[in-house]
Amino acid sequence: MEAAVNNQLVSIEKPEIVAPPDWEPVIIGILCNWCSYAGSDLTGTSRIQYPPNIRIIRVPCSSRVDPWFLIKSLQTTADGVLVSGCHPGDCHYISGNYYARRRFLVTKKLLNFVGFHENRVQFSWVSAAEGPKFAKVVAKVTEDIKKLGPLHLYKKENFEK
Amino acid sequence: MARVGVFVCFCGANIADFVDVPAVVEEAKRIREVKFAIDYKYMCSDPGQQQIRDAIVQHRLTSIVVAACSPRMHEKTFRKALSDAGMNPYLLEVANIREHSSWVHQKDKKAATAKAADLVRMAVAKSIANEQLHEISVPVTKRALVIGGGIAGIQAALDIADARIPVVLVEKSPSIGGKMAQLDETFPTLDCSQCILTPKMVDVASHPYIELIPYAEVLELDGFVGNYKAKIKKKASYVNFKTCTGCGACWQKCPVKVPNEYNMGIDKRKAIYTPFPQAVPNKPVIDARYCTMLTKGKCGICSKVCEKGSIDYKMQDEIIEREIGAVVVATGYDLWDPKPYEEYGVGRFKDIITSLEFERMVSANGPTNGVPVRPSDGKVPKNVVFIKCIGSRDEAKGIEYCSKICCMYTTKHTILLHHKVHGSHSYVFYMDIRAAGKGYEEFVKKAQVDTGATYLRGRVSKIYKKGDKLMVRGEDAQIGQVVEVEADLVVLATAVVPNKDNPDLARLLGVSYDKYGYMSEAHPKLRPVETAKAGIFLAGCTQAPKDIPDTVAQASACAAKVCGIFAGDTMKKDPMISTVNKEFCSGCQNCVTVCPYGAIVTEEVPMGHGSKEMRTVAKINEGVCQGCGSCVAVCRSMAISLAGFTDPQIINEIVSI
Amino acid sequence: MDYTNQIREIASKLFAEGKIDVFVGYRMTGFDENQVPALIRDPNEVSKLVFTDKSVFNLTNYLKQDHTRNKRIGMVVKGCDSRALNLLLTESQVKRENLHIVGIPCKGVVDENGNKMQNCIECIFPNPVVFDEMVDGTPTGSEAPPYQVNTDIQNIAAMDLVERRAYFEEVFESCIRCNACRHSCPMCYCAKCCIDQETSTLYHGANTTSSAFHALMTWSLHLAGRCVDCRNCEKACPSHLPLHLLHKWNEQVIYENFQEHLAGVHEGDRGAFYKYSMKDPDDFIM
Amino acid sequence: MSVELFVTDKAGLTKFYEAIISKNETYAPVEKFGKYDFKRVSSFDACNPDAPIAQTMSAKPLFFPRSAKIMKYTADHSGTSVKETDEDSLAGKRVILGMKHCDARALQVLDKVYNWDYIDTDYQRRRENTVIISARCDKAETHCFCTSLDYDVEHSDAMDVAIVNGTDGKVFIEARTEKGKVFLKEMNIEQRISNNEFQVTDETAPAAVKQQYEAFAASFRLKMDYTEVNARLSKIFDSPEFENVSANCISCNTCAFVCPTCHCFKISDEKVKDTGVRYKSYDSCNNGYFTLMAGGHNPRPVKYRRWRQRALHKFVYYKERFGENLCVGCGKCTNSCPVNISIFEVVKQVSETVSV
Repeated sequence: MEAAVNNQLVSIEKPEIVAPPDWEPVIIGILCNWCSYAGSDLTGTSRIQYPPNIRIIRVPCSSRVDPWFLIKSLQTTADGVLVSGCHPGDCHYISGNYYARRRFLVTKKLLNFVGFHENRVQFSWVSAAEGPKFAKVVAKVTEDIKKLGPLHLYKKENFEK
Repeated sequence: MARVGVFVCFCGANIADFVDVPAVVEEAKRIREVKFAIDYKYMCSDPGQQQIRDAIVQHRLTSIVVAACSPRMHEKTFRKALSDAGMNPYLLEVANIREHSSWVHQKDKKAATAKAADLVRMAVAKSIANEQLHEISVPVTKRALVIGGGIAGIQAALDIADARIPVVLVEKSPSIGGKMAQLDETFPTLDCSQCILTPKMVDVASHPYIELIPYAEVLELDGFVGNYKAKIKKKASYVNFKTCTGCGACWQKCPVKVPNEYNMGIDKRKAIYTPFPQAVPNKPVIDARYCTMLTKGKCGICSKVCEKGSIDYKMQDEIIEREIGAVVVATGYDLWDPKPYEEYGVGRFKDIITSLEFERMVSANGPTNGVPVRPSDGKVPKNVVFIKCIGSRDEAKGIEYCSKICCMYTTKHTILLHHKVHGSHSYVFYMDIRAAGKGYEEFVKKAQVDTGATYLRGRVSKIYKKGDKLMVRGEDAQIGQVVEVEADLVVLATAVVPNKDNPDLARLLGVSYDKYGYMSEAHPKLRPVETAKAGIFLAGCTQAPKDIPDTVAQASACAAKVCGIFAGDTMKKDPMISTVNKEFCSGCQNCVTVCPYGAIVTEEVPMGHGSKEMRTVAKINEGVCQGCGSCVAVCRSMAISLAGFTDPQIINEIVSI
Repeated sequence: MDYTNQIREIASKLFAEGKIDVFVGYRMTGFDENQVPALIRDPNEVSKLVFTDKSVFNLTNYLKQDHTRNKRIGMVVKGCDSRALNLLLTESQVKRENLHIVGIPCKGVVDENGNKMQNCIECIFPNPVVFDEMVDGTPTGSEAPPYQVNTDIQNIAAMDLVERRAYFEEVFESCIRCNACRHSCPMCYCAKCCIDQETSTLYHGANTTSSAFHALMTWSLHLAGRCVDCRNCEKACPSHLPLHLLHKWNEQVIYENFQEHLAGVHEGDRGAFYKYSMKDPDDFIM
Repeated sequence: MSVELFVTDKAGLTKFYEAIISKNETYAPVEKFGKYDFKRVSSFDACNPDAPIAQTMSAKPLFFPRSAKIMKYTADHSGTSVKETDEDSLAGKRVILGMKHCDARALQVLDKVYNWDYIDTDYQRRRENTVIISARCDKAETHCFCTSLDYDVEHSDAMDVAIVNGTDGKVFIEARTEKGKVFLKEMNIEQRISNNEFQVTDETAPAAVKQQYEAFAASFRLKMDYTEVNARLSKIFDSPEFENVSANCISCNTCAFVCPTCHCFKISDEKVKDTGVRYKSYDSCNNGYFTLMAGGHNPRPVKYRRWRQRALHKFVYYKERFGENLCVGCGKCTNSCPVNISIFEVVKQVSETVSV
């Protein structure tokens, strides 16, 4: 499905929803404290630039991320979510990211099953040393979400944002 | 009703150049709960902190948001400021508007400002759900367990014991001393290894605060920092150490001869033996694999010659328990088996030996009385080829890392050869000479001059036999030619690998280990002696290859860490850990399954108020919990919450963007 | 499939031997051909028990009720029920010593129209995986067929994104948030369900499409790797929502990606989310 | 000749329905996942006014929505300000087709509570602006017991226009209320008569309608005198029988959510950023947390007490206060119950433990 029809940005899941001309996606980034948050700090200290759509939430470990954070994010404020943790084997808490990985896969597939584009929720492993990678990941996620268009997840019925 | 104070930092120009700081303050003031908002040039400076302290008092604030650099930078600073103003330090939230906004969106001030305002709003929302937290104190058992009686274990045990803290030192073999006891002289000073080690071994044995348990293994370690319980298996020695005087009559008369591990199998020992003459404790043990009395029920000579009647063939393994507050792991290293180097003829040619075999031969108390000999014919070698990096830095056959000590000990060996065999000549094949260390480079330079050894930079491609000599063919990269050296003896500087028991031990201790089997430190730079499991520390080659000075330094560092834990009667701990709401807990114990630290146990509570019926619920062990939150995410009933990262806090952040 | 006589015999025997306080089985409604669960406490009422292919409801649901807790229970289980029971045992919700499990070599049960239920057609474990005694002796155990992808799932997965979104939007819109699905599910035993812990931001109980989406998604993720496909939830849903789609999809994802067994087949197996493998798929992560 | 009673045939009725749908905001049963729910319809083909009672949700949500926004609020530095909610989408003039007489009757029962104490103006407006067109059932379903209850099913004025199937394919259309009369006029009944779509009835018509009712009344499986039940139930608050009859219940709440007379609700907020919405949504007394108080005390912690409350509220307390049973005998709860608990049977079983 083409997201942009006649230069109008529409929601890929609900083409009847058209984005306002100045629409900018909101992306929630949930980062683990020890690797990805440190990595994102390094991106900052290295002055590597990335798109400003991401809003970062710090958690101790990717295993702290309950799938319903993602659901709640999509349901309320976000057009997309990025969760990032330590590389497999590098978890500060030994095994947290392995548990998280399983949950993420199932959550992603389930959301896709009920009609959300698979790029709405994305995951990455970013170590504390991978400042440049973090910038790349954010740029990719932002670009993906921009292509997907706004996510009006039933929230229109409740709020005039 | 929450009263939040917001403090936005310019960070000089770092933030202010790319984020409209006053606009962020204005935006913050629009939030209902924000009762005070201000900006300042350097919030972390003392006047900046003073503003926070003043505002807390003046505006009766209930939580504080500082919008500045990363919380990883100054969270502690600002927490302290809160504390100083009489506020619970955990009511602070930091909005990271420098690393996450001003520094990464330098081309778009409008977007960076909007994002900074959002980050502040999120921090405010989170802080509203913050709770007052208090440091946790955990009682500690002031006794340390040191696993491994090599130089690392000895040093750690002595340092801890000198601080008048009881130490339990467990050693796998019959005597402490470890690899260092096998060495002849040590680089770069060439002191005699035994001379500097054995006094320390004796100190261990006689120290009133050290309980030495030789010939034993740790079977289990339960509990958490300050409160471990260790199960230790004392292997049956068949000799009553209490009555044995160490006279040596038994091993002198014992008829069974077996290869001597201490001398790398070059000579024989008896089935009842002390590993080496200076062993501590200097009491023999019976090697049950070989003793004919134990295997076939025939012999019994040692029992007959023992005047004290100390021999007990019916002795069983004994399991003892000790309560422990902290653990130092010092299990040391092994040497890599060079078998994969088939092209060198390893295994086929007797005159190719390892460096530790050479070390034993040149050792004054060694099997050849300090003179190196060819294993094939017992002749004293003249031309000796030393090949470095056997296994090290070799991804194809061995391991990727540099073993760190081989350059230095090979240099030492050339000197020892030079001293012991007149007219001898050393050839050293090397990749690089890595002599970083105090006095090391000088040592190498001096040795090269003094011994006149030939250093050939290049890999050996083949060794073959020519008569009774070995022909070593290799490349001299500096002249770019293939060279062949006629050798009487070839010494392989084999790589350092972790003790083969390391992975098993790491698992039972609950410590992670890397792909080679070295135990993993908590942080490679800043926490090199701690493990991720609180109260367990690493000394020596159990963590990575090290030379003796580094090992001793790390062992002393471990001792300092252990003494730190034991400095008070209780231990302070970060309060950001999980807690269980018993009312909601349904006792499914999924949290118990996923906890990487075994920090969750179960307890029985009444069904309801005053009910006699009991139900099982989870209970977090405060001392063990490290606050990862794995349990929180698998708790379907939302009965577990992680202080500092509770569901309301995170959801508040999500819905406030 | 009619095991009425055997079940009555077993129940009488258990009461006579004093092994149980309550026997959980099925009885006729008294007004039509359908059956209702029967909690028999009086040995004289054993004659009310029946078991036919109309014995649909998964009785393990009753193990979480007040009046069965800490009682000695005799219970009739089919294959799927026994898997639920296995999980409940693993998750320490029932005490094994309090249970006397009567296994049924199940040949499949039928819906209101008399058609064999779809989950029974696709069932791999018709015989109980945990039991104390079987009616009809120990199962002869024909080879279980390999895992079968649910046809409904295939149909939905074949739709394009927009169609799927529209389909599920109707599902979430038709949900009336009565939570009958949760209450009828034997695996939902929490002291207080997370979606009942209402605050203005966490969960909220209003019956909007959005909250139904939230509740159903959370619920199905909590059951991922734990759903035994008994379809109690669908039978309870007053809006007749196709709730099994969510569970079967998760089951399929878990089976394909983690090679995990179906829920409750092995004792001590808590399900896919409570363990991990180094070899789990990693390619979806940047 | 009655001006309120007309006769037509199936085709005439369909045309009448089509006309209603095209001219009015119309709600009718629409099928989704095998279950009918009342939805706004724009064509006759999309709906089924004859949807079977067992597969149809109550029309109650059109008056008492499953979730109603009761207010919006904004909380910022200037304090908390309450805003008007959206316009009530159910307040306009509208017509409901295919509502059964029991469902319609339920609204009359609910009127009592909504007009007592606090007057719910939203509910009232919705009631006033709605014309209910109801087709009388021809045959009772398995769990129906409306005729056993204390209201006149035959002459019920709960619907504004009643439609009764006669013999020989005749369909009688009768205005039961003033609103109904006005509505029929608005729907150009005169012109339909002159078009010969509708005929004015003769004096045999009332008898035909009565005959249909008698046949209907005779088809009931369940019959019981509820005046007697009311009296008996009022005496047995402490009956241990409640524990027995509720043993099967799995507290799933379905019965309350599908009941056309249940009207318990809870209040919940949803807040995003600084804007919030407050909802009033259905709740069920079978829910263990229904009576949980903020202090932690729960007066009905066990199932049978909640069950007793439900039964007694329906047949004792409401009757005492408002003179009506809080039950219309539609059988929706029994149809939806996953363990086939029949409220009729349960009440019968409990009440039989005492004599009058």
